[in-house]
Amino acid sequence: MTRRTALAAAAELLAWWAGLVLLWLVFISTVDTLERIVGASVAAVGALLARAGRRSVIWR
Amino acid sequence: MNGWILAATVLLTAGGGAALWGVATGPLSRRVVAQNLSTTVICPSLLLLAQGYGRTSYVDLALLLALLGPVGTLVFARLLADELTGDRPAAWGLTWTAAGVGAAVVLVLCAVTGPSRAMVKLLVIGALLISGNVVASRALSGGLRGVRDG
Amino acid sequence: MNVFPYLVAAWIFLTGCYGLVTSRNLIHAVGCLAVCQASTYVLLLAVGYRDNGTAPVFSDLKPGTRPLVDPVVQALALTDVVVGATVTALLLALVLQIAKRHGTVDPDELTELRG
Amino acid sequence: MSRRLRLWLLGVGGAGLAALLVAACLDVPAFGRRSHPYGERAVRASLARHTANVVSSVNFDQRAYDTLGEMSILFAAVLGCVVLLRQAGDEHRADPRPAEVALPVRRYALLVLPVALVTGLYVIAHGQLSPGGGFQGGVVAATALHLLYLGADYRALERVRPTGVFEVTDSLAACSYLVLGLAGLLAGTAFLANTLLPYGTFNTLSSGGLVPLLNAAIGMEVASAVVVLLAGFLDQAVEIEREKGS
Amino acid sequence: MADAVIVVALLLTAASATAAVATRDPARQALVLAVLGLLLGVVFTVLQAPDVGLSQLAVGSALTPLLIMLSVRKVRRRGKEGDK
Repeated sequence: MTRRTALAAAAELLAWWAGLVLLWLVFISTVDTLERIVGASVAAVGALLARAGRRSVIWR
Repeated sequence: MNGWILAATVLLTAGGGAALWGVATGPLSRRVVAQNLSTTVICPSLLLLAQGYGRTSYVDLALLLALLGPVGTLVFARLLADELTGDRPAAWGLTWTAAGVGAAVVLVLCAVTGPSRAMVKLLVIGALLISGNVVASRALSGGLRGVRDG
Repeated sequence: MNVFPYLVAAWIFLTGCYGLVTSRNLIHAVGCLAVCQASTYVLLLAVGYRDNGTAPVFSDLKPGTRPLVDPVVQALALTDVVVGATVTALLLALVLQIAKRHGTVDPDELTELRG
Repeated sequence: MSRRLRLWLLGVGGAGLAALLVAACLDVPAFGRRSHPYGERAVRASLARHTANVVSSVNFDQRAYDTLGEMSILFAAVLGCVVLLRQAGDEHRADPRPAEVALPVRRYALLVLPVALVTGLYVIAHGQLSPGGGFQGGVVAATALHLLYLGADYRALERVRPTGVFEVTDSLAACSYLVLGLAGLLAGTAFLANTLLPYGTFNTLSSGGLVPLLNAAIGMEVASAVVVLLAGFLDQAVEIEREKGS
Repeated sequence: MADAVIVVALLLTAASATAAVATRDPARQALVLAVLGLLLGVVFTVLQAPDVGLSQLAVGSALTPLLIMLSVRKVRRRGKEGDK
């Protein structure tokens, strides 16, 4: 993996993560620290799956 | 009984009845379109019911349906692709009408809710519902042409 | 209105039974069994309903402000919906196994095969 | 038994059952009645333990033992499916053919996949607050994964779904439910008693003591169970074929 | 009058259950069962059981149809192989 692809991967993951954290904040009703922690970790799982899904479709 | 529940009842009677009639009779191509329509009708009525009962937590039901309803239609589009090759079920007029009803319901509810996170949630549900509905229609009308056994 | 939901549950159960007995395809029979299952959920929730009640979920409701429906029957129905789906899957797996062994999914042909 | 005789039996039995059911319906407490003694007690118990969603409290606290039974049925059903749907000796695996899916459908699948996963996890995590819980959220999260099959093809799904891992997760989640129950026993109270953890602040993520943990265990269990189940069916429907000439 | 929505939802559910039984082809029955699942979700909502409604929508909209359709496909493929 070259530097550029690593950078692209990180950017993709970060974009998904940010989007999914925002989605989580929209879903919940009251915001507190634990909610933020759980939301961030759930969004991380979602971002990983989003990237894995995209790659699995494009690799043929 | 308030106006919201009355609206939901009317929507459910008309749309649900039509979807049920379409899915239980006629050729296969009409049935899959009716199945797709049922999601688009029931999701807005769930939103109206949530508003009518004054419970924001009921909105989660509509959220789930907006996500999974189109997935269900994709299942049929995928696994009935062979049988649907003969006559393409293309009911774009119906699809856009149903999408319009969904959009109208979501926008009215947004106006009532006022700017808040709950409003953004409603907008997310509306976007998921309409895009899912349109994509499912696209899949039914030949979007999965080359699918045989994969 | 006092008994209407119970009668609907009874109707759904009886139609499901009719479908089960007259079915000519085991996959269709499993679908009819799913219909029978649905009747039990309708019955349970109808028993727990209360006029003008609302769900006993307090994330957006102050406790004690509105009459509440019965949560116990809801808990019973809720777990069974998901567990029922996996049991449906188990039955479908059995049907696939029968299709493999006997080459048919028509219950009438199966009885003839055994004889 | 002839078809005619069977229909006759069904007619007689059905009529009798219908009569009994209607008679029973007329005697059941009326629909929409005011008194629900069990419900009122369940609500009181749930509020005493700071669980906002009373249904979750009934499932994972007041009747947690019952849920253990439901979970074992689920586990056994999945086990049965795995055994019934395994590859037999006279079968082989054909490579699934790649599918041509229209671009909008594929894009939709790839976009909705993470959104549906996050929604499923949200439903699990907020089971003790708003409607939802492990059973519902687990199904949503597992269904999300199969968008890859619907929007692309089976090979894409297989790349992100190691079935073995999900089988292990399924068993681990079932065990963790038991271990959480046994923890109560070790602490000197009863099996699955919700007395171990502080009840927390009402209507926050950490409220309800043991309820969120049991909820999460069930969520994991259901999600991986559904994935394993669908893996068996997808293998059978898409990949596994009978050997030619057997 | 206040119960109109409950009556409508129950009637639709009963009708779709009848249709599901009367539809003899499994693939077409799966379509009716999918609609039945959604209508049951509505019944549970109007009976104030959102938890059960969520459960039913999650299972009924995508999981049950997928299971039935995969079984149908397997049985049909099996039939085709047998003809060869």
